[in-house]
Amino acid sequence: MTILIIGSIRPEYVNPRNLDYINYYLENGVKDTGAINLVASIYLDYRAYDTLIETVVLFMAVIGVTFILSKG
Amino acid sequence: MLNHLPILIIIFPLSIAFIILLFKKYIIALSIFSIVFSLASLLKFAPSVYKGQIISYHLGGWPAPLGVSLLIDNLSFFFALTVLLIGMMVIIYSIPDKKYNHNYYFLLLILLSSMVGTIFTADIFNMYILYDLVAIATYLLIAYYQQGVALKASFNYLLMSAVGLSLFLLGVGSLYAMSGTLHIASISEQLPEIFAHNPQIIIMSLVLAITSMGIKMAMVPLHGWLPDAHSLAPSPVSAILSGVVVKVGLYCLIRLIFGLFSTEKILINIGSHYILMIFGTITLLFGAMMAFTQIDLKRMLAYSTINQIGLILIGLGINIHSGFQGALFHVLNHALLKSALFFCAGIIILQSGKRKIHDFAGYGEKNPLVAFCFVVLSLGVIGIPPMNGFVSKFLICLGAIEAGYSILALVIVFASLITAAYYFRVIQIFYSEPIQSNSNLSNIDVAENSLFWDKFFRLWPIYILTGFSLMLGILPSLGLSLVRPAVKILLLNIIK
Amino acid sequence: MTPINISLLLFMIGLYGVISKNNLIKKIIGLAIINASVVLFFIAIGYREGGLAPIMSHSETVDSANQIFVNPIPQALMLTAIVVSISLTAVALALVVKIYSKYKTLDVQKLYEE
Amino acid sequence: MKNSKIIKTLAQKLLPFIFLFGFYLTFHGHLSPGGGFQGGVVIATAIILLTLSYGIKETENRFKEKQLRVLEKFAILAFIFLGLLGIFFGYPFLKNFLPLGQRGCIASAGLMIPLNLVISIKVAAGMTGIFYALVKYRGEI
Repeated sequence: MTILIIGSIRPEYVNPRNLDYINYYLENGVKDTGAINLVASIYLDYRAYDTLIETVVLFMAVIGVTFILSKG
Repeated sequence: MLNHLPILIIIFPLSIAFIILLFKKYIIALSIFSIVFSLASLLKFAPSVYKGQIISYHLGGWPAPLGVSLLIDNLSFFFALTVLLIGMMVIIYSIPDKKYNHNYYFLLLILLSSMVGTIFTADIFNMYILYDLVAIATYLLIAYYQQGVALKASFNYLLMSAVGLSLFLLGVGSLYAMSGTLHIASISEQLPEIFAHNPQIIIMSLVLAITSMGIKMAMVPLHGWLPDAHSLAPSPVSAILSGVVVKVGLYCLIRLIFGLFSTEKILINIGSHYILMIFGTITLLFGAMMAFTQIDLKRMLAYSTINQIGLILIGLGINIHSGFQGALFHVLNHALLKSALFFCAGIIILQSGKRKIHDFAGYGEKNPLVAFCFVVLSLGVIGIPPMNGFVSKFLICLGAIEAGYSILALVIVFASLITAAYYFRVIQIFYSEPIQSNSNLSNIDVAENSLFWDKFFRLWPIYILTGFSLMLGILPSLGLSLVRPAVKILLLNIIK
Repeated sequence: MTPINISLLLFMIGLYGVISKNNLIKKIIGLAIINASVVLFFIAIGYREGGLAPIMSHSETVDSANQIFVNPIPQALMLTAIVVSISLTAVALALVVKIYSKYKTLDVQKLYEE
Repeated sequence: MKNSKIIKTLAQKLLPFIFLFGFYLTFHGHLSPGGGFQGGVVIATAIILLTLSYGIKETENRFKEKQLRVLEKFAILAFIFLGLLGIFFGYPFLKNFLPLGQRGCIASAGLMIPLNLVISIKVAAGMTGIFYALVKYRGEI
């Protein structure tokens, strides 16, 4: 039944306004950030705050593992 | 420097946490200083926020739909104030315990700053990642004492909330696919168009968001993690979990339902407030029933949290002005009351060395002040007139009757009766004669000899929180003036 | 079956693993499958027919005039989500190791009997 | 397995190359697929390879756990500091305030290279830290 439900979802993912936002990054990304790898320009410039939080999350994992496994 | 304050509120405790971990000196002073800094700079926004201004801050200088941006309006100001206030009290309360080292304060500061970040953010993916940070800090804090039971509770919570966060990410993905942006306001602008074109995706993402946040705030079919996690954590951690962490899930739900899926047509079509109302009723009754059957004090308080969450959900679900007002006011009240109750439970369990309710016989004579505070606070949770809980419960009941759901008002009153029953049971045991008074006495003598400052730091947070709740109960207009502008935002979104 | 439907199917498989398996390690594997399915979902919604990887050319003249690029945002988001799932898995495994050393079993039924 | 000479020698010889590859990924993060996280993981693999072939004690003599921890914390503080530098120069937090440079060169994209470096150090230290903790708890390798 689950397969039926999943199969019935037909996402039509091409929204005309959707493309506008993507095209902004594709056209102006290099000019704005200076990096020709657009994934890096989003990862480290447009959404660098996410990356900061992500490194903190990884650090928490390290602290957690060493803390949980340290005593006794 | 002044217009960078929104990000500094988040970043300052975060960096202080790492400095604490690095140097391991002046731990308490630094953590209190950082929270006071955040609180002060938050209060600096109060005048402009209450004039109805919306303060937004664009990280990296990219305007709103491009990059991540922060947003402070009345709603987020109110929730952030609650979080920081309770966080401050929790830090003060945990000063005397020598078991809490730099790791504890590090985790606490990360938890607080990430919660404030979750509240301030205006970007759904950023909300997801910050919520993950909150969740990981919570797992580690629950497992802090490393007893087997707490580890099991922590693992249980990890599984449920990881699945919930993945569901949330799936919802974020489908919203992104339809709208091409992650900024809440710009998704909300495009939503009617998408809804006309492809309604089932929107309904799917709404259901995913409600499910994931329902796991976070223990809506009843998804509540399985809460009683274990909240009762087995260290007492100050239970206070912050019950008082605040659950409320952050509630905030995200409010943001998503009333900020994102909030166009008139969609609300009518989906009827998301009916979902809230039905689940709220189930949560209210189930939490009350289960709390009545518990014999462990902290476990009873944890189920009482489920009960009160149900009340807040009903208040949001009846979709009328006084209902919103009551619900938001109850968020503040419940944060104050429940964290103070957990502080009391921590002191009681520490002094008697036992967790079961029937072991506390005669406690009221041995430590009258704490027992008195417990009584006053539980009166607040039940909703007896001089306390703040009464005002919010009354407002929610009023809203239910105004909106035409009189039966809901009856249900709330009935649940309050059950709440009264299980709290009065504890109070009665407090003031009853101990059956055999042999082991309790010696422990309490040890506690009497403890240092003056230990007692000072343990007791004053309780007194302050009790005083706050009494003050809000006697002068409800004070709290309501805090809440009213935030309600305006919810109403605006619906009318628009 | 588009990649999106397949990713949702994978999500269901992972959810089944988390819910129904008795072994804690298998539950964590189910969690990893869920995270992988979400990553697949995001990459699928970013894909465009005939698109190239979003790395521009070194010189400005040969720019994106007649080339289609894949949407870079879901990929950047997934870098973040992968790290989060790694840290979740690490914490979960550490908890399981500790639980095993205390109770000497990984079976959920036996763990929650007591 | 523990005393196998071939594995030990090979791991020893491979170590600088894996490090080089990791740093290549890190520093070319803005030009080609790769970046701080991937480079950091590759660097961590080198240390994990060393641990698997030599055992934890000898590896710890070279890469001390305490130093890795301190390095990790400094890396995150450096990330935050690089963000705060933007505020000191009058821009928003985490603004890419350095000159963007010429398109396609290594020395371009402003703040991205220091951020990549910081992330790679942090990830390498973190992954090694997780591995050390798990290995030490088992106490076998």
